[in-house]
Amino acid sequence: MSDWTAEEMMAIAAARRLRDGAVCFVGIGLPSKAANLARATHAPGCVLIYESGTIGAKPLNLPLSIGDGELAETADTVVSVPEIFSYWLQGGRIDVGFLGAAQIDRYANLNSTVIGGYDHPRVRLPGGGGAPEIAASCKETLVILKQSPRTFVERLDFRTSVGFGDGPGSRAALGFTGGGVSAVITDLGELEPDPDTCELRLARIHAGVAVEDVIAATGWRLAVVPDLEVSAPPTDAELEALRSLKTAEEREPAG
Amino acid sequence: MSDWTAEEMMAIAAARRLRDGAVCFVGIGLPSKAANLARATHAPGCVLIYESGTIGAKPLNLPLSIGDGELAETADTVVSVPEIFSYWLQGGRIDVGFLGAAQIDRYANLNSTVIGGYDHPRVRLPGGGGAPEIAASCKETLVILKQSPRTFVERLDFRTSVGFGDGPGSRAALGFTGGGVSAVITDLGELEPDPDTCELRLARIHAGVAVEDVIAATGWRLAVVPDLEVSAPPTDAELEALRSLKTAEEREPAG
Amino acid sequence: MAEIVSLEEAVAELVHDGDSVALEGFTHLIPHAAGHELIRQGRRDLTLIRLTPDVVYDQMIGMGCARKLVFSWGGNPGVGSLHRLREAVEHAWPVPLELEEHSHAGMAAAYAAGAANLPFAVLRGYAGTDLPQHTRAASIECPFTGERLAAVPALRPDVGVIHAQRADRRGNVQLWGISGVQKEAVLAASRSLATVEEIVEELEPVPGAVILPTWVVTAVAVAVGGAHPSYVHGYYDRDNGFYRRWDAISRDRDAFSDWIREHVLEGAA
Amino acid sequence: MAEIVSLEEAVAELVHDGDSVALEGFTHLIPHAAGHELIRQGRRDLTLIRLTPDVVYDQMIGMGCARKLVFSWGGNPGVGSLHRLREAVEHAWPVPLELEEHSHAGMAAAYAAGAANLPFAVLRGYAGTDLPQHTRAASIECPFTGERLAAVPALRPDVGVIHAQRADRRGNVQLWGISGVQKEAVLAASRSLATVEEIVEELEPVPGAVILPTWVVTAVAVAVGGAHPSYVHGYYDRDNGFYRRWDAISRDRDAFSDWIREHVLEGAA
Repeated sequence: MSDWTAEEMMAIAAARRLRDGAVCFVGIGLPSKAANLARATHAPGCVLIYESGTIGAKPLNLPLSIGDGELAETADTVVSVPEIFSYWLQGGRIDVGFLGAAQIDRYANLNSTVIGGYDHPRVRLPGGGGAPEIAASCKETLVILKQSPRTFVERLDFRTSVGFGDGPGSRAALGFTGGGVSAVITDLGELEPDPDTCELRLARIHAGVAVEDVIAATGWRLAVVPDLEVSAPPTDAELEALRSLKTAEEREPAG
Repeated sequence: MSDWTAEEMMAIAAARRLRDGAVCFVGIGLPSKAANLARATHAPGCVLIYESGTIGAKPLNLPLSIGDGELAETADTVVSVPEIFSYWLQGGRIDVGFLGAAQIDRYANLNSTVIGGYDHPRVRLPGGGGAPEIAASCKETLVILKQSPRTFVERLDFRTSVGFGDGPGSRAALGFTGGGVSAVITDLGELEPDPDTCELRLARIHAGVAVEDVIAATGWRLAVVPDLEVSAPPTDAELEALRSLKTAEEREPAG
Repeated sequence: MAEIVSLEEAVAELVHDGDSVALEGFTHLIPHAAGHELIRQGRRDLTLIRLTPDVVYDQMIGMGCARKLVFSWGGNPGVGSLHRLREAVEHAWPVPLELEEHSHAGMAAAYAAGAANLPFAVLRGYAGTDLPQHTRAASIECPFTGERLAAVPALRPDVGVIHAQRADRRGNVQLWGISGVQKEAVLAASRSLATVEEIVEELEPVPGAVILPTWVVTAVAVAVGGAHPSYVHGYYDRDNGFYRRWDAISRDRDAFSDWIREHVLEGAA
Repeated sequence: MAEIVSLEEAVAELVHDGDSVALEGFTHLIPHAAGHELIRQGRRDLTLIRLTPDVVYDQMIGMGCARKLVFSWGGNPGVGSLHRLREAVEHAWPVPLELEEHSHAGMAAAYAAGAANLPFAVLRGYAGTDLPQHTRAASIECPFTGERLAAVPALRPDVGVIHAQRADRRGNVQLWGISGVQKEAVLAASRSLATVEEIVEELEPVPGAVILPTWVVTAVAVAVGGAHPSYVHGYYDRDNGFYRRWDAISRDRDAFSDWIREHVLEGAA
């Protein structure tokens, strides 16, 4: 099973970023999949927090929604939604925030609100949900999304969540306590902010992907770090763990 | 047993002020005794809330402290102290606040902080505790304390809790949502605020007490309502209920 | 004291055209039955408030019950878009829908402020995003540190509607599992309705349970299965298949209207 | 992850002279054993924070551990005055004690703000009383309604100390019954210590229980009977006789000193 898809590589690369024991505020979908993959592989002690108020959830099945019953049943404790956002997220206790988005710009600002104008959008997206404050308050934030000129844009249609704002100094000026985006994991590679300019640069490329492809899939002139690394290909253990992550239904399909 | 003490009359007169079903925020001591007497007599449906977060406590024994275990065991629910003060008291859900004090003035402002100057007090009292916001936010507040020139003063040494402040309009100007003090029950009679001036007047006198005695026990020129009533003497049922209110220890003394 | 009445009576009594109404339940205990009763009674011009407008609000919006939506995340969880919501926003069908958009943290803080009878809530957020240009939010300065923080106006719905596991005969309501913002939605509202799976003699204590005393609830109505297709912890599971099927049903105006007629309007009250 | 250590180690490690320390527990679960360990280790110049300084703070203040007290009600519940506190305030014995006085509502809101990493809390109160002239409070205007409300600075103790029924071997702490402001005191503090009656394999869920995950607690120490003369719901009752006896003991400097020597200093660590 040494064959894998770009999506699998993306989930595995994201999972690798979570260190064991990290307290992780997880969005549903890819972030939740990557976080649960980390729990199933190198980070069994990772503490998963979902915005539904479940702290220390240990789902056996991949949750379909942010508030699946299994999250509450397996949690160390369940608190109210006002409390999870005030005492826990804003309280500055979360190591890693894990987000997706519809658009991202060079400063890792995110759009999950609208495509087109706000008042007459071409596409009305679900909106910010927990993302804006996750991006503001977590010690670091990981972003996971597929890379294309439509998603990696020169200019966001709407700034839903702040990465590095307008560049160096923006976060401090906004009074944000969290450190901002530490990495963007895509199906092509991994981007990290330049420590000086805060601009996202290609820091790691997935095996079998050409740098030109990544640059072509980016809506701004993507810089590449001098010492570009190639991500280690998925191990059999990682692929096996990823492929055995299933929703309760996938395990026993409902009638 | 038609004989009774002035203290008993005070507790009974206070208890009579609680209508059945009223939601009552209770301080420890005389207020708690009067509220539990009301529950034991005409107001079994009275909802008792203590600042320890116990909502709907139904103690069989008279609690010694605001946080006796029996209050939690018999409560409909127990919430945190921040919640009892924010969602429940400040939320404007409490019908009656029940307070004691060391000093009271003509506008029913209360002192439970210091006797003498604040920085070098003659007597350092416990302080406000829950009283200031009980007096601010309950729909009405009942005050119960023994009457003497030392407690009913022309000028408070410290204003801990606001009754009617400096007179008509004060509460509104302070943005208080509650109605203020509706009655002050003492060992001599019952005082009520003049609807126009907000000044406390003698509205009811306990059986066997002379108006002169009440005036002499008041540090300001106490006005008396034209149609002064005499409080109905305690019924046997009231006295029996009051005298059978006991702390757990009084029932079974510890070794 | 809460009155124990039928869902039909409760909705008729508590919710009027033009009211602001919060149906809360965070993925769990979503009051679908109450939403359907609002559709059957043809409420109009409602301001619908909810962190996560999902299928139940998609249905109410698609039937033209709402004039305005106050929300922080509007999607079909794990599936995709809310097509009725999108049509209302993108094409004003069947009626235009005004949006007041917040973040979850902002909505949660605004409910908590409402429950605490404060006019506003303070949080670290909104700054640096495009949200403040399109919603009700302000900046406020800490009087001690001079630090600037975000302020949002308190939420004070006319009616708060929740679904809970059970109530006792006096109308004390008990819910457990993921409790979301239901306590705040009820305490922040002027009137409140709790639909429940059952009425019991005594509320046995349950770990993690939230109790709403009868004297803070206006009405309690039994609605068995009243959260479906959402779930009720300890009673029934989430009907994930329905959420997926809703995607196809809600894409098409006619399919949507047919479904509502069959399952809500003709589906007995 | 919380370290499970002895009370002596925990106090030596976490609490330093000059720290601000909050020993919380609202009539229930008062961390007396931790207070006695602080006395044995001779801590000085502490800023002691607590809604209801009672016997445990009377003892620490009488032994000269504190430079300042932040509080909202200082008395011996159901008995009367705290004589050591009064001597410190009225006669600066054994050392002067600075007071920062609030109301319960103000302290509770200030802890909640600290736990939420906000610099201040907003409430309806303080206005019209003499408190603002003698404490840290300010007036703040609602940016939406123009209404004026009270603001108090957040409480952010260096150390939060609580007593709980039990913890598991990983250091997850569980407490139930009247839970007061203990969660807020731990979450608002930079470091925290939980003394517990026992360490168990698994934390069985209990109705109304508060869980503090091991990763928000710095240290857990077993202290059997560690809340006496206060009580521990489900373990032992309040020793009301002691509170009454304390009145006589604490009235007299020598009687107080003798009691401390016998029961705290010589009372094994």
